[in-house]
Amino acid sequence: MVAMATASHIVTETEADAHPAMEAVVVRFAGDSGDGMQLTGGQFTLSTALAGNDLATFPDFPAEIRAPQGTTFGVSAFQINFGSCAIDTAGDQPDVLIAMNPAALKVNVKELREGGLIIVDDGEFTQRNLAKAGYEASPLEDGSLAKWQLVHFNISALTVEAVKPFGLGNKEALRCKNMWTLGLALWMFDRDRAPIVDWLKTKFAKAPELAEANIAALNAGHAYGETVEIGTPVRRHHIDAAPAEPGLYRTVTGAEALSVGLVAGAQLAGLKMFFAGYPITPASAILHHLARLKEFGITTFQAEDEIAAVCAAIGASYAGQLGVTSSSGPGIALKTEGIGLAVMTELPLVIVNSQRGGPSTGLPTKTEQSDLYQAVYGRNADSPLPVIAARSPSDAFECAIEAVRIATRYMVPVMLLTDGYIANAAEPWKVPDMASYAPFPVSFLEEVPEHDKIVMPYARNEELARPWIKPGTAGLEHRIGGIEKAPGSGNIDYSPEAHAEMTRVRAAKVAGVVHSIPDQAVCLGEDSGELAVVGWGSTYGPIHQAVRRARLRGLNVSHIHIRHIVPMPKNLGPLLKGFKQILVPEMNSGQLKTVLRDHFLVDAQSLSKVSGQPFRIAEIEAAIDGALK
Amino acid sequence: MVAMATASHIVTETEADAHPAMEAVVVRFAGDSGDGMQLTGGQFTLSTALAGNDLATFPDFPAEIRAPQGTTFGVSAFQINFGSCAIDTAGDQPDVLIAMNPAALKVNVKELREGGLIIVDDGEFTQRNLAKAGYEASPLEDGSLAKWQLVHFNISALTVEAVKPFGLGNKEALRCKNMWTLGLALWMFDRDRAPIVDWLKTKFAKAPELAEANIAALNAGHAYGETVEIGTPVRRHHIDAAPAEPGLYRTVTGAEALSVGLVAGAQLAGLKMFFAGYPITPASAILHHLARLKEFGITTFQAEDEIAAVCAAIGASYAGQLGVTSSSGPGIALKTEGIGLAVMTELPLVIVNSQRGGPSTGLPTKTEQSDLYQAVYGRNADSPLPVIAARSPSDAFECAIEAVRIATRYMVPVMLLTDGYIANAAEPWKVPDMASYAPFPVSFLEEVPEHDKIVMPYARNEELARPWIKPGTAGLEHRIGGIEKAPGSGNIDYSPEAHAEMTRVRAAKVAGVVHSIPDQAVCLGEDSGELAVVGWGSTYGPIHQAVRRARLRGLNVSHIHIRHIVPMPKNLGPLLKGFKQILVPEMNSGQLKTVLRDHFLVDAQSLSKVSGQPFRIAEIEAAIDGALK
Amino acid sequence: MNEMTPNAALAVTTAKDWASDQEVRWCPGCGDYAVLKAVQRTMPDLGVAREKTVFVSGIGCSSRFPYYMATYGFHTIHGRAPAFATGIKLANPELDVWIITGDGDALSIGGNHTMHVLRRNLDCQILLFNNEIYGLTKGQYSPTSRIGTRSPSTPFGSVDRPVAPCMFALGSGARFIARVIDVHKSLPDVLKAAHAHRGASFVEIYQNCIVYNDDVFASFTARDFSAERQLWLAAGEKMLFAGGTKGIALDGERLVLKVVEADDPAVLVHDPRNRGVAAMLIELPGQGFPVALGVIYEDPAPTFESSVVEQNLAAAKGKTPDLQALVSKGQSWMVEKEPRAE
Amino acid sequence: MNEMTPNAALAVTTAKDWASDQEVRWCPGCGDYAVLKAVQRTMPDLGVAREKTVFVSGIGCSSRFPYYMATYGFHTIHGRAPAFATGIKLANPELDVWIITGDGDALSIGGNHTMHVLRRNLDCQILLFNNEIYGLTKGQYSPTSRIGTRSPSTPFGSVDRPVAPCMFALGSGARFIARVIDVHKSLPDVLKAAHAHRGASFVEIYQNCIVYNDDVFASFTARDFSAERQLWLAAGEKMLFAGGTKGIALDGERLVLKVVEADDPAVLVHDPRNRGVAAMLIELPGQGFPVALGVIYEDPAPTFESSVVEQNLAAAKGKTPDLQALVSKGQSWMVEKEPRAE
Ligand SMILES: Cc1ncc(C[n+]2csc(CCOP(=O)(O)OP(=O)(O)O)c2C)c(N)n1
Ligand SMILES: Cc1ncc(C[n+]2csc(CCOP(=O)(O)OP(=O)(O)O)c2C)c(N)n1
Ligand code: SF4
Ligand code: SF4
Ligand SMILES: [Mg+2]
Ligand SMILES: [Mg+2]
Repeated sequence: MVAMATASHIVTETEADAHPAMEAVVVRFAGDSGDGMQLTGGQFTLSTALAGNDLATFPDFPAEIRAPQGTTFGVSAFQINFGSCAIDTAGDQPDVLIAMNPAALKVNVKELREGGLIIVDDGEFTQRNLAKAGYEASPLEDGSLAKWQLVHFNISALTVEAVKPFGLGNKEALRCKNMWTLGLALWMFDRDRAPIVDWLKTKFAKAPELAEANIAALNAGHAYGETVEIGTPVRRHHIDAAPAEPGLYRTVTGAEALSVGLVAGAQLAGLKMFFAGYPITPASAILHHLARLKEFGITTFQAEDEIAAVCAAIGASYAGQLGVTSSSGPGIALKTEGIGLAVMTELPLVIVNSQRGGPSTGLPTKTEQSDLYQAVYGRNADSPLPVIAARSPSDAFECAIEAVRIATRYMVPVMLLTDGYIANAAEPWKVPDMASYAPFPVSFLEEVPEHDKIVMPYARNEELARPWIKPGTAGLEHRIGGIEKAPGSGNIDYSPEAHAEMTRVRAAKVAGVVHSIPDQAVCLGEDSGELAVVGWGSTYGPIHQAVRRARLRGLNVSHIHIRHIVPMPKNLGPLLKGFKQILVPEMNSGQLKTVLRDHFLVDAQSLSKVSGQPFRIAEIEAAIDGALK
Repeated sequence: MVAMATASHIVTETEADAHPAMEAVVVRFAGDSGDGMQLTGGQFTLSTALAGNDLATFPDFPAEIRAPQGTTFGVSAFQINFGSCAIDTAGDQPDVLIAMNPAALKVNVKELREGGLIIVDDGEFTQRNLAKAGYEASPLEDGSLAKWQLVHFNISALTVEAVKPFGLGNKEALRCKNMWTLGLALWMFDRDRAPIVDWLKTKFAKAPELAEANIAALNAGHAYGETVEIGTPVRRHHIDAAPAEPGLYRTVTGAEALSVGLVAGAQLAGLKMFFAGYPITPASAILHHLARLKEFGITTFQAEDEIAAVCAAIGASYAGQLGVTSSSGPGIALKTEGIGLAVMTELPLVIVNSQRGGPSTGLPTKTEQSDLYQAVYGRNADSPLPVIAARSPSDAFECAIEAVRIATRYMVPVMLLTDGYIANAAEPWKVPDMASYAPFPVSFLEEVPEHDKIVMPYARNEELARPWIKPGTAGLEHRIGGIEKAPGSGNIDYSPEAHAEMTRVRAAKVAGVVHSIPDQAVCLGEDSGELAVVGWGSTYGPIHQAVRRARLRGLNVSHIHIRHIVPMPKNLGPLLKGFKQILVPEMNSGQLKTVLRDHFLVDAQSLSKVSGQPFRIAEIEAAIDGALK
Repeated sequence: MNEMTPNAALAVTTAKDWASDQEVRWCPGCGDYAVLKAVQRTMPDLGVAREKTVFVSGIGCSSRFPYYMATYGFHTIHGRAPAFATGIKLANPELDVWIITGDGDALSIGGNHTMHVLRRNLDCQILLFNNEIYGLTKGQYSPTSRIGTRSPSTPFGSVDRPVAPCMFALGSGARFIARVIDVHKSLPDVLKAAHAHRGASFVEIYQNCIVYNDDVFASFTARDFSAERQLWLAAGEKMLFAGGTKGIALDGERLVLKVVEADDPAVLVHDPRNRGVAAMLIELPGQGFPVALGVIYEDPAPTFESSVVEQNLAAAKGKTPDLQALVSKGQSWMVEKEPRAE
Repeated sequence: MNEMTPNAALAVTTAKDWASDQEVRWCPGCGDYAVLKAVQRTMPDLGVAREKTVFVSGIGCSSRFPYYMATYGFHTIHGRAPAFATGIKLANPELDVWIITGDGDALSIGGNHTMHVLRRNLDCQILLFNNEIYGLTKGQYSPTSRIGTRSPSTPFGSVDRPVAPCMFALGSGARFIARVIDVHKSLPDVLKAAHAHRGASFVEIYQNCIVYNDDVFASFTARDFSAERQLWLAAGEKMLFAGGTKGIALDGERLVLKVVEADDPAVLVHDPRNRGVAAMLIELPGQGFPVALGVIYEDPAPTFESSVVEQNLAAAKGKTPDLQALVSKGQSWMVEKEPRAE
């Protein structure tokens, strides 16, 4: 039943060590879009988290449209990196690949580390499927997989067998394959099945027989690992729980963390939230999350397009709620004219950009961080606004609150950057204690202050913020718009003096945000030295691991990760000047690099990766070596 | 009849010299929007040009809407600087101000140089008009104009008198005021009336009596200067013709020069032009010019909005014509998503941005150059495209041709920057000899080349340009779109390899444009030294004059003016590094400065003016002194 | 927001109270003045407080309107006023929202938002100033300009077929459609009807641009033929015009409207709820026919903001906004161990 | 462009010749397959050459369509296909232009361009795949979704009133309006009629999204009641349905359509040029009424591109494109002097 590929061999000691000590394992589940791999991965993630491992995941599915079964462009994969050390990335090369059909094997096997383990469902290795995947001969026989450990058995048949008692049609029966596979994986890594059994029961509450069937498949897969003599290759891994700060944990995706963070921000500001969006991958998830949270005083509005979305959000802010809008690159492009009006009218607004591969429609389901130029510079005229970037799913929660704080305190639109990787990736999240967050309640102007005789919509407080006036407030009726204004009164004023002054104030206000943000910290390493690796956004994980590994090898390198891109922390300039070299890894062609060189005149060098895939630790580590050799 | 303001005084010798020697005079005509000041200015410009003076003008009219008569925000002004030296700017402070009503005086007088001459129509200085302009007392009596020379007489009455014979209604009669004033000005500066008389005859061909009346007013104004004893203040200026290169000259505005340049470009490329635009100030003029030139194979399309305009233009390029679209800041913002598709599909396209004051609706009729960030960085993802900026009305002609050349040779969208000042300003233009322009004919792919078996829409030539394939060509049917592609075939391809490679090629192609553009020249001064004043766009004039004056005072300063902003000329880096200091005057908050610092890591310092008004020579001269003291 | 100004709504006001201190900046003789006056004269009769009233506009001559009203006002960007209005009304349904727009603003760049605000039926009044031209940008033709319109962008005459604003509104699902003339005395009555209607009220105002499109409506607005060429509709009343001497009836053969003698029993009685007839009235073929004016169509339906509010309340019912619970959602686990060193 | 392929237009082709080599990537069972097949089967009968045919689309599942046709194809950006098509057709009026779009693409983000391409009457075929959902982005509701539609963005049901595509087209000035069903046998005939019509032909196709909105049209497409619930219109024919047992007539009292017995003399004969009746047919009230299908409205008018070309020629007539003359325009003067030193 279990046949080793001819010429396959057992991983040697040296090979084992070549790979960072078994403190972490990278497993990739790959199958057809229809095989439910994302689900399998999600549940495996949960059980892994429950086992107290630290982890990071990377779901990688095909473009929005469903592809025909068995084709390579229809392959959906879910990778998880977990273990007993701190995990910041979904891992580089998988150690274990579970492939449900030939296409899944074809697409993913090249990434498997040498000597890694392949488990395949040979029930799917029919001539037809092999052809669809573009295999002339079956890789299970032709020895082309020699450099890996190969194990294959007929998961399909085993599953159908296992669920027979529940009298499902063949199609339904096969749908349980993923649970069978999950069962095997749980056994391999010594995970508890209970939480998944519970989950299946609630998921199929309406169809108990389906619940039973899936549970049976799960158990069968587990039993299969337990009893059948698979032989050494699939030895039983036991990964110790990772040491983590004590406290209550859950897993969270970036999209959910960001959504919840927006809710928290609105609550801390004492505002109702108006969220306007137009569906677009990978931003839609935020709209979907918020649409269910009406009890928090949230109105969600699916607008006719992105322009209407940003305009409606600005309208809501004008009317006294917290206006929020969200999209990704192409949609943000359409919003830029509207954002200009928010800059001009100085209304609070949070604009979330879940970045994806581009230009144009580009690669909707792939991740990228190439909209930094657009965020910082992408408007007509001198239209500065604060820009913040989240580094991880859990960080998205903090960044969302920060965006709301700045927008309402300074009466300014704020751009919050996240990306497809953060949006979809899951990680364990230490549940925050909301009581520990200081509220920042908004106060609306209720009447004309003594010192003014008439309402002054463009009066300034010491931080240059103008008053927020709600329509409905008697005695404060006034008109605003996108035309240049007289300071104070806000009346139309085209005079050179007014334009020069208002331009100055708009810029000074945004620059002034620097006084309410923390100084830039160094995440890892000394705050001066040979090399600083400076990143932003979702490159945090791979940069951190690469720097950590390099430091373990005794290299003089530090990791600096920037959250506040506009304005930048006061100490950032001096900090950077303290390093001989500066390396900026970005999933774009060097956009943060431009900002750093302009601001600080430092010779920041770009490490660029624009492939729709996150950095691999090794890529950054190699660049560090290159810089320091 | 002529009353000197109490306490007014004659300009002293020293005062006269304080002002740059009488090689040039700056005259400003100011009146109500209804008074036809732009027309007066335009005709005075023509006659001045015909007299062989070099000149530059600056029309400055109120926001698009017509304001009620007599109000300060309804004031329309036209300034001309002319003389026997090279003129590159509309001049700083006027020497002579002709004000047709109190509001015009109020708004403009503060700019008049001390000792300058004021001529006003006191017929308009009624209580009502004084009030409208916000004068308590008449400035003609209260001595508030002491530091200038004041001359006033009832131009209204004199005009009505002059046109009596033609039996016009009072309203029509008064409409001739501007011609009366022009007559006076012509006399003051010894200009010939003939061309204007001709012009009036053709203009009013359908209404001879109006022609006669206007001519009579013109002559009356001239005669008035001739005969009536106005006394010294209005002495007869005679400005010698400026030495200029021999050849045929005409006056041209930037909008017209740019339009004609686009036509020339299309002809040199051997293409028909499809121009799609949506009206917006100050860009509309280009649409208006081109709409009349159908005999050149031009189709103009007023689209429903800017998005439709850019998309239609891309569609036309796809179909084999030269697609061109034009707008200003807010409209360009709306086009950015579409431009991204042009970047992705690699189709030729020219995007013209006639910049105006912003953010948002901002100052529609005022000039600014604050859309450089938007042009260079203002798109989602890594979407580089060539950017060119015109420096003057006549230069707009050359830049338009250059934009067409690059777009068609490299199959790429090109951004061409101009601004409200260039669009509206007029200058003498040495009529180009079209025979001296080398054609750059486009060749469409007609069949599958030998070496390929199938059509390869994304094959590359040595300059990385892809073939231009016209629908209608048998055997070359293919599909393109905004999704990432496989190199060569252009088929949808989300693979990391394809995205990395295509991203690289798109950037490399744009960078490669550097090989077909001239090296950066130094406009004035040595190509290394103490200080380089680096500019782009319409700041050319004031920078050039300021550097010229500073050099006359022996300062070590050079003027470098950049036309090609993306990519920048190969030699620009080394050139800049040859100067100890770099000063970058911009009508924005320092946008070119960012690009220079990023590219060359030079300590470029910004001299910023964001007031909707062009730089004054003195402002830049002062900054030069500051840098060099 | 009521409590802040308990009986402001009751305060008696005059037209002057609704005029702001800003100098009006339209061309002398512009039709916009007449509309401004009519609106200012009408507001006191609507029983709304100034502070509860918001005028939202796009960009255009007409869109300068909000600056001249002593209410809250938002002069936004070109073509997007309906989107801003939607955000404003959803954020505070108590506000009385007026959208001021032009033929270019609402039907060229803004056509999509106009359609969506109408189909959603947001409670607001939409005043479309149709002068069949782009005034603010100095006279280019617009989507309502007639074929052959010579303008700076169409020196040889426009060739594209214009859109009929009221027909577009009908096709977009509008539930209130009216048509009036800037200087006509019945403008205030139509404004009152539009305000009384709950939902999106679409009012097309024929507005004369004296500078760039003077007298374009003269064929039916000029004194001498106004009677002959204007059909003023009133619910439940016969469709009569020409001083009550002529009427409109249905040609049973061809199923189109025809002109008949006033005493013809076939003269139709105006039923504002009949969509088919509304379509025919909006498009009366000109030649020999009058122009249908007044409230052409009205058939109320639930408003967008009321449905949204209702659903928000229903969905929130029984749930408490517990932030701590929200962040703790899903399966979670405790970690007791000490933090690792590093 | 003809000369390049003299008699390509005459070459005999089969459906296969019109299929590209690209693998079709829709969900198994998607209605889009049926439409693709129907189009590929229809093309050979239209007497157009592949190289003269351009399929232009926006973004959406349906908008992937052009990749599967062996013609020229442009998969553009979301909602803007009509604008691209306008540029393409004006640049080369010889091309046969097809616009492929979805309910979100054409009516949510793209509503404005849809309106303008219709009112301008650009000669093209517009196939709107209406599945009343956003397929590509995984199932959010669309502007044509019925009230109460539960979707990821409306977990408690949508509240906004949908727009009726054909009514929107009528209000936008369309001159050809048809409605069909993805899997219905008469789709090719309607496509032929749309192609034969000179001007913008608007075709709404009820398309089943098996994954996110399965069977949403079943109430009138399902075998068992299709006869009862489908009214297929044919010019000059009586409006009969239910196997010829029932007909549609005008209720002379209320001036609305009603269902009558087939032999009732009042049964209407379909006149595709009657706009008022077209409005009533498009909006047949459901309950007890059939759904009007086939060519509902057709009344040709001059096409946009032909008028543009005509004017371009007329305006250019007698003028020679002399570039030197152009740059020398206006009053000019000679300067003889020597260039100054500096
Ligand atoms: C995005 C954008 N595009 C174009 C313009 C220029 N613009 C301002 S108003 C207007 C059209 C005005 O016409 P209409 O809406 O009919 O108003 P009117 O002036 O006739 O009252 C245009 C094209 C702009 N302000 N913003
Ligand atoms: C500017 C922009 N906004 C949003 C999207 C995301 N998006 C792609 S297709 C689509 C809607 C698809 O619905 P529909 O047009 O009905 O096509 P279907 O998939 O149902 O055939 C959306 C919102 C996008 N690609 N571009
Ligand atoms: S341009 Fe026309 S619409 Fe605009 S203010 Fe003047 S008259 Fe009125
Ligand atoms: S999602 Fe729906 S519309 Fe899209 S391909 Fe699948 S079934 Fe067809
Ligand atoms: Mg208008
Ligand atoms: Mg759809």
